[in-house]
Amino acid sequence: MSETQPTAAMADERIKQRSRLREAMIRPELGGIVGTIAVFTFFMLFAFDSGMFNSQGIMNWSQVSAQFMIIAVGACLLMIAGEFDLSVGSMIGFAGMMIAIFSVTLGWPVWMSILITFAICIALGAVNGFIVIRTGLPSFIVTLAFLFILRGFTIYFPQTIERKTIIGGIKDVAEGDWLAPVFGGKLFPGLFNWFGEIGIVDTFERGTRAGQPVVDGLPMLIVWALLLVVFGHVLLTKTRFGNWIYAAGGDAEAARNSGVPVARVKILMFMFTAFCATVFATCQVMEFGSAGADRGLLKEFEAIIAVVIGGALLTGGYGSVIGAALGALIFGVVQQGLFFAGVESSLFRVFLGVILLGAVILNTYIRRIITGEK
Amino acid sequence: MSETQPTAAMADERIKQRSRLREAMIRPELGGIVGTIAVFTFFMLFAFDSGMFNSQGIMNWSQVSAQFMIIAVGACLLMIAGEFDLSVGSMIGFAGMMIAIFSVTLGWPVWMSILITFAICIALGAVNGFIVIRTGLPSFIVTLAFLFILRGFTIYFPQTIERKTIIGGIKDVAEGDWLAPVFGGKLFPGLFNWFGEIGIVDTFERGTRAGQPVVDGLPMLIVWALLLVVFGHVLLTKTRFGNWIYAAGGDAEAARNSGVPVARVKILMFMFTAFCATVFATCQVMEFGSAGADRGLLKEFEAIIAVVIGGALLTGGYGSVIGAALGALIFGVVQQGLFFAGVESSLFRVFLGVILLGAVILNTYIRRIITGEK
Amino acid sequence: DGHASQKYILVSHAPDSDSWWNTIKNGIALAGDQMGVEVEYRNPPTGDLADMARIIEQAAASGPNGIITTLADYDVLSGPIKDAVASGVDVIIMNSGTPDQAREVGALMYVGQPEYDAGYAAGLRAKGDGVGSFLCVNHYINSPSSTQRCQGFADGLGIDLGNQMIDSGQDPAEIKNKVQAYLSANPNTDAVLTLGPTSADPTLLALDENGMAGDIYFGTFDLGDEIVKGIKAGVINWGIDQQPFLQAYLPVVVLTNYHRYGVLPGNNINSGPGFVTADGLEKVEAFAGEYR
Amino acid sequence: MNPIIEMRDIQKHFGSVIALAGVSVDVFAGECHCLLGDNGAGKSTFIKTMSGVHKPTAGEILFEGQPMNFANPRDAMDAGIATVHQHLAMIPLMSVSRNFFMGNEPVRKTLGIPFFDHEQANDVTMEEMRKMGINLRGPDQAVGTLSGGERQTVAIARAVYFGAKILILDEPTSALGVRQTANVLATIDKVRKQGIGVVFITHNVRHAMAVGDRFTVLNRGKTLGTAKRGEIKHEELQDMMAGGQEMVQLEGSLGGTV
Amino acid sequence: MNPIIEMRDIQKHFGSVIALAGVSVDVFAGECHCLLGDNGAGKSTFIKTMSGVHKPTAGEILFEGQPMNFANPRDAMDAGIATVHQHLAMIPLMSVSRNFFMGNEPVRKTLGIPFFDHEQANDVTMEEMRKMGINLRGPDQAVGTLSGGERQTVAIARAVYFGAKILILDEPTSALGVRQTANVLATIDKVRKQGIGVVFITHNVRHAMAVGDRFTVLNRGKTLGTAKRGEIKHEELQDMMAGGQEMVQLEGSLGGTV
Ligand SMILES: Nc1ncnc2c1ncn2[C@@H]1O[C@H](COP(=O)(O)OP(=O)(O)OP(=O)(O)O)[C@@H](O)[C@H]1O
Ligand SMILES: Nc1ncnc2c1ncn2[C@@H]1O[C@H](COP(=O)(O)OP(=O)(O)OP(=O)(O)O)[C@@H](O)[C@H]1O
Ligand SMILES: [Mg+2]
Ligand SMILES: [Mg+2]
Repeated sequence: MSETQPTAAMADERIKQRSRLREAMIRPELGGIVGTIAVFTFFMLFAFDSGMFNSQGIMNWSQVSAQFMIIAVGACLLMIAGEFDLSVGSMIGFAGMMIAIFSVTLGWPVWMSILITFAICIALGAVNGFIVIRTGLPSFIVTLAFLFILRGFTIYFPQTIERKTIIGGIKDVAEGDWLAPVFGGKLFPGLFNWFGEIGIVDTFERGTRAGQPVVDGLPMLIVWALLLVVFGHVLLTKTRFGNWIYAAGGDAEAARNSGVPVARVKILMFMFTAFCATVFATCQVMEFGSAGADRGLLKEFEAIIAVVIGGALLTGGYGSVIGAALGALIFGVVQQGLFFAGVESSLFRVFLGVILLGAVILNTYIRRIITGEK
Repeated sequence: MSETQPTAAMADERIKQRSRLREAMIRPELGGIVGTIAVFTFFMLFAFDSGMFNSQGIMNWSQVSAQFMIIAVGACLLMIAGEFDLSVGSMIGFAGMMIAIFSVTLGWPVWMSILITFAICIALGAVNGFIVIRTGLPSFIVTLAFLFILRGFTIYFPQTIERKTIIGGIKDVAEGDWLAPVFGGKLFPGLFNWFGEIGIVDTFERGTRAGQPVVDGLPMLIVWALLLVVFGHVLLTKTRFGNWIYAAGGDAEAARNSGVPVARVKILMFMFTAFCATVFATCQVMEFGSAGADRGLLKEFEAIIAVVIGGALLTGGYGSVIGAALGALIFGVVQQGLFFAGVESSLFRVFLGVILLGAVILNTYIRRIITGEK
Repeated sequence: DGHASQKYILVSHAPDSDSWWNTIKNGIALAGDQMGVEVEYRNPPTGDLADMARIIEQAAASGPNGIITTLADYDVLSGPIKDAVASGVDVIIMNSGTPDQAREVGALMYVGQPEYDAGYAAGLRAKGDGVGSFLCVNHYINSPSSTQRCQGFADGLGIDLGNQMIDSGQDPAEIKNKVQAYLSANPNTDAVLTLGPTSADPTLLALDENGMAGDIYFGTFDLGDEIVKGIKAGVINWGIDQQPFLQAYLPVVVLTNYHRYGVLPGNNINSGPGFVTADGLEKVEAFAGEYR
Repeated sequence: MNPIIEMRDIQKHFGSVIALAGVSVDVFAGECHCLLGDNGAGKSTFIKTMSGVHKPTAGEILFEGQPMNFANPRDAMDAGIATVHQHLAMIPLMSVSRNFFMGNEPVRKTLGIPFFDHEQANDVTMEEMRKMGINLRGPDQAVGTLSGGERQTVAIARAVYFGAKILILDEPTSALGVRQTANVLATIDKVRKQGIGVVFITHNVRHAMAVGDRFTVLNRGKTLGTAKRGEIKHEELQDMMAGGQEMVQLEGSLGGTV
Repeated sequence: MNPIIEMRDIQKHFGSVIALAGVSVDVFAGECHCLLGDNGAGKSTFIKTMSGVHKPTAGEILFEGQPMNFANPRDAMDAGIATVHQHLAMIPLMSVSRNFFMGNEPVRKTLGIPFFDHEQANDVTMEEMRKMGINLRGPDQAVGTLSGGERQTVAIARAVYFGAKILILDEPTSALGVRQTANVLATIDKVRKQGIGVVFITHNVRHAMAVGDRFTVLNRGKTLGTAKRGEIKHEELQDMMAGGQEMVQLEGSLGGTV
């Protein structure tokens, strides 16, 4: 038999031609890109002179979007790996509270409190993952249980230890700590000062800080968000582990048979999600100086929504980190933009629902074209 | 060829023997039954003299359980049909608010307000279902969008119309209405009076109602719960439509190929879930006389939890209404029982999470035995 | 001597993550210790008032000597409370509701701060200070008492509430940025009103960041660590202290003495509104979030 | 004699894919009509338009001489077309008897309400499965506990039981062992003798030759023609199924065994 | 010559089901060892213990003479066992090239970090698929857009590419058309000639006879014995696969066509 068999020219005449442009446009992020353009166009038209696009306004929605991004990256990778984490919000509350209890109540050094909290939370993420893997239960149920359990402890601990459910004073104890600024600090204050001087950034006109630039540095929150997005994107698309994430979510059985360590991948992703939640919590605690038992409520849904708006498939195996980041951006811009535009704030939820639905329908259409799903 | 081919004695020697007792015990409701027994035993031991099992106490947890049951029946059938409804809680708030706005603000007759609300809510359920069917999106996302949209309107309408988020005075306008007692009334007052006289039920000691029984009738809430459970159970197990529900949830494609009208079944189940939510809301509004924008928060999860504790499969195709009802009972008894037992209230969520996890693991084990899943 | 046999249950309407109610918990705990009675705190986990009605029924069924409860919604709660009273349980209304409603449900007395009135008083005070427009940062818009506070403030100022109340949600970063967004879209706003520590703490930071701290008129309901610091720093003009400690502590004391010795004050007790300003802050500072 | 069903120039497009580019086939009562062809030739798509799963993009369906337009599988079933799909239409979590009657539940009226007649369903299921040579533990055994071959047999038994006029089998033997395959072929033979028209899809020329009366070969969405039993030889059929390409070469090295 | 792999008295129980009740099989380099047997005989279970998916309940595995204990499929792959499972190990949402290298991703280090070498992966995929006679639109085409036969071919191409010492194929031809089947059989032949041991599972005696060097028949979790090519006739093998039962009767009515 000859080594190279004649190629079976597969079904050429049976496939209608598709334009190159259309081919090029069809990518998982397309929904996110279209949505982002639409949202910015909308607010440019209807809220341009509300201050939404001056330096302060930009910083405003950037920070909100950055928050969403941090948890969206974790949720995105986990969702692509075929699982869900409904305990993200409770984990945020729990992590913040742990840092506060360790540093304020127990008086440990802040850096130690932060590191131990990271260790505890990542371990809890691993427990989540371990239960899901071992019992084969849907992660919806397992993490729903953790949603309740963690929130319960977040209320119970400070209540019994400190007799309060908001613990403040973290800024005081964090003074001079080497790790705290990594989460709560701002980068390049000098640069922004200079921006203020040359007029790129506005300066305060009244109040205690008149003359200073309105934006006096790049908050670490945004830096973390960007770092996590880049990390997640590279991990997913450029490494072998990324291929395993897709495989684990696409078909765990098939992946396992092909030698992908599915259990390890999924548990690691649960841990990464917990890591992201803890970054979120630590940034928040360091910025606001207090931890409350009600922090992080409903954040799990917001993360999932951002990821889904960004084109990921709820059932796993498909999605992109860039898309999720754009989803978070859309989410943040819409939320803040409605305030700038002066829309009755109780309608925000209605808008959110409608945008979610619209984005998902668009994404589904795009995905069907890409994957040839039926 | 002979008509009756010799039977291929299938693999008898390859199946280890299983005891008859074990066969008999293994049913979908088993998890619910075991849970119910465990929960009652527990509270009998630890909260017996707290008033939990006097007539007033029984009425208390019965009413809470009945509430859960009403939404659990809808959620159960929908889940078996392979879908989810996360908008149940918002639907409850929305329905109550509609009734209040129609009857109090607009001054329409109460019966008309109730009927129109039912029509609107069932139509919204159909919209939910229609979007899920037409777009092929996961119901998680579609109903999550409705969760936000409905809650948004529930806050927005009374806010703009009445400038408050709670509308009261429904009891006054419901006076003499023929439909209101169907949701807010009580059955057999005479019987309970007699119970009071012969001492089965305690009587009030003082005040305007001294001498009357503390439980003065069977609330319609409980009647609705029982009716819906019976209806759901019969529908699911005794009718052809019930078989279609199982089939639609087990494998929609296969069911469709076998001639089951899957789209119709699913949309009807979304409508039935909306119906149950509206019954819940109407009973609540008629009993308490007011509608608030915060009614029904998180009820979607409580319904799903009850159903899952009751042994249904989150991914559809498997479950039982009786199980869901027992799940609701367990949930109600645990919730109120923890209060009776005097447990620190912030720990309630921790217990809830642990019970949920335990129940689901037990049920999974049982289901694997029944269905021979791998 | 049988004194420890009294048992009192306090039922609140707050979701269990709401930090302000912590002072209440501490108040009854302390009163319970001091009086030698058993006290319990109950609340609906999500803040659903219908669930709260069931908790009152449950509390009544468990046969305590008295129930201390809020009257967050008269329609929902009056039935269960009347039933409790009729079944022989003494009731004191605290925190929300009005003295009239308390009498109507058959309660012994009312201890608290009527929300609308408190808002109204704050509004009058702000009007005296020259405020003509404001932003009300509502972090629990679902609950009626929050709206009453904002509405009262607007009425006190003599202006329409309109769009000046925002649904801020509970995430601090979102609250902070929403406040900033509102203020930059409406730069002529004279005053900010927050409804408790949850919204006040991020608002403080927002004002600090956008440079309006100390410049814009800032009033808040309910105290907390950061609020006290804000008052001290002159960023917050006043905090309305309804003294939740008293709302929890006094009813226990009153009920215990009533049940032991049959003595009862002849009138309702208004625990607030008391305006906390930069003067005399030390005690407040020491116990904010715990007993203040 | 007129054909029971006549499919005229059926076309079916899925988005940019042309699955069927005009296929005509008819089926007579009592015959076994074999549909053969390469992977992706369009066989499954074709029988799905026949059984109401897909609507043809163009073309006409005549059922007993009347133009028909099946809106969904129910319509086709009601008209008398029973189908065993390639990817089984069985639901693993449901019991055998519920699966057996799925979409065709027997009903007994009590108080005017049509209840699912479980007793009859169970009896029929046990009986029919016994006839096919499968002893169930009980009618409430879940399909998920059956082996692939057993499931296939349930699907066929069900189709035979309800298959009024036309029985469509899409690659029923592909996953079956020798004994089960013989069983299925015997069943086809039996059904055909009862006057039912059978459409039998297979990749195995021998299986086709064993029971087929006529053979239609599809290739890339088009018919290569229909032949009667005896008119065509094994090798010719084989060549046609493979599109006539380079079979010689392969045959050579593998000794005519495919 | 020693066998590459020797499975001794393998047992496997799933809960109350005894899937394998002691099966011994060995595979030599350069031979094609056919595993035959009825549905549910335990063929898939057996090769899954061989490829590290299941741990045997009892029994011993010797790989190149050394006792081996595969903890998971990775171990087996690393030892040189490549498997094409009956239910394909392909992920529809992923591109062909990602699927091709799933679990075996080529890596290129940049700054010491091992990155997935997409370029190499794409090139290899296109080349290997071309060799198997499949022209892809591109390496990033999703597997979901391929036909069943094409997917099967990707799976086999992948296994061949990575199949260092042993290649296991579980019913690779069951869903394939004539041409694709011929292709797969030719591939088996080619692989065997390269000195790789092939384990080939099929229900089709002819396919087995075409490429097999030895034939092991399983029946209800036990071996009925192993025969060399030429030692056993087509009919005998057929009888054994069906458990020797009543084949005569069926054969009669269907003309020896199964
Ligand atoms: N729902 C669909 N959407 C898009 N393309 C489809 C759909 N169904 C089938 N196709 C395409 O139509 C063509 C014919 O598919 P079909 O399943 O009818 O082939 P077949 O002859 O049954 O093949 P096999 O022998 O492998 O079962 C294939 O190219 C397939 O990918
Ligand atoms: N994971 C599992 N859990 C329980 N039983 C199983 C499992 N896997 C296989 N079995 C059972 O073990 C037996 C052998 O199954 P196996 O899949 O090995 O058969 P096979 O020879 O491959 O059959 P086929 O030719 O139909 O593919 C069957 O009775 C099957 O139901
Ligand atoms: Mg096919
Ligand atoms: Mg097999």
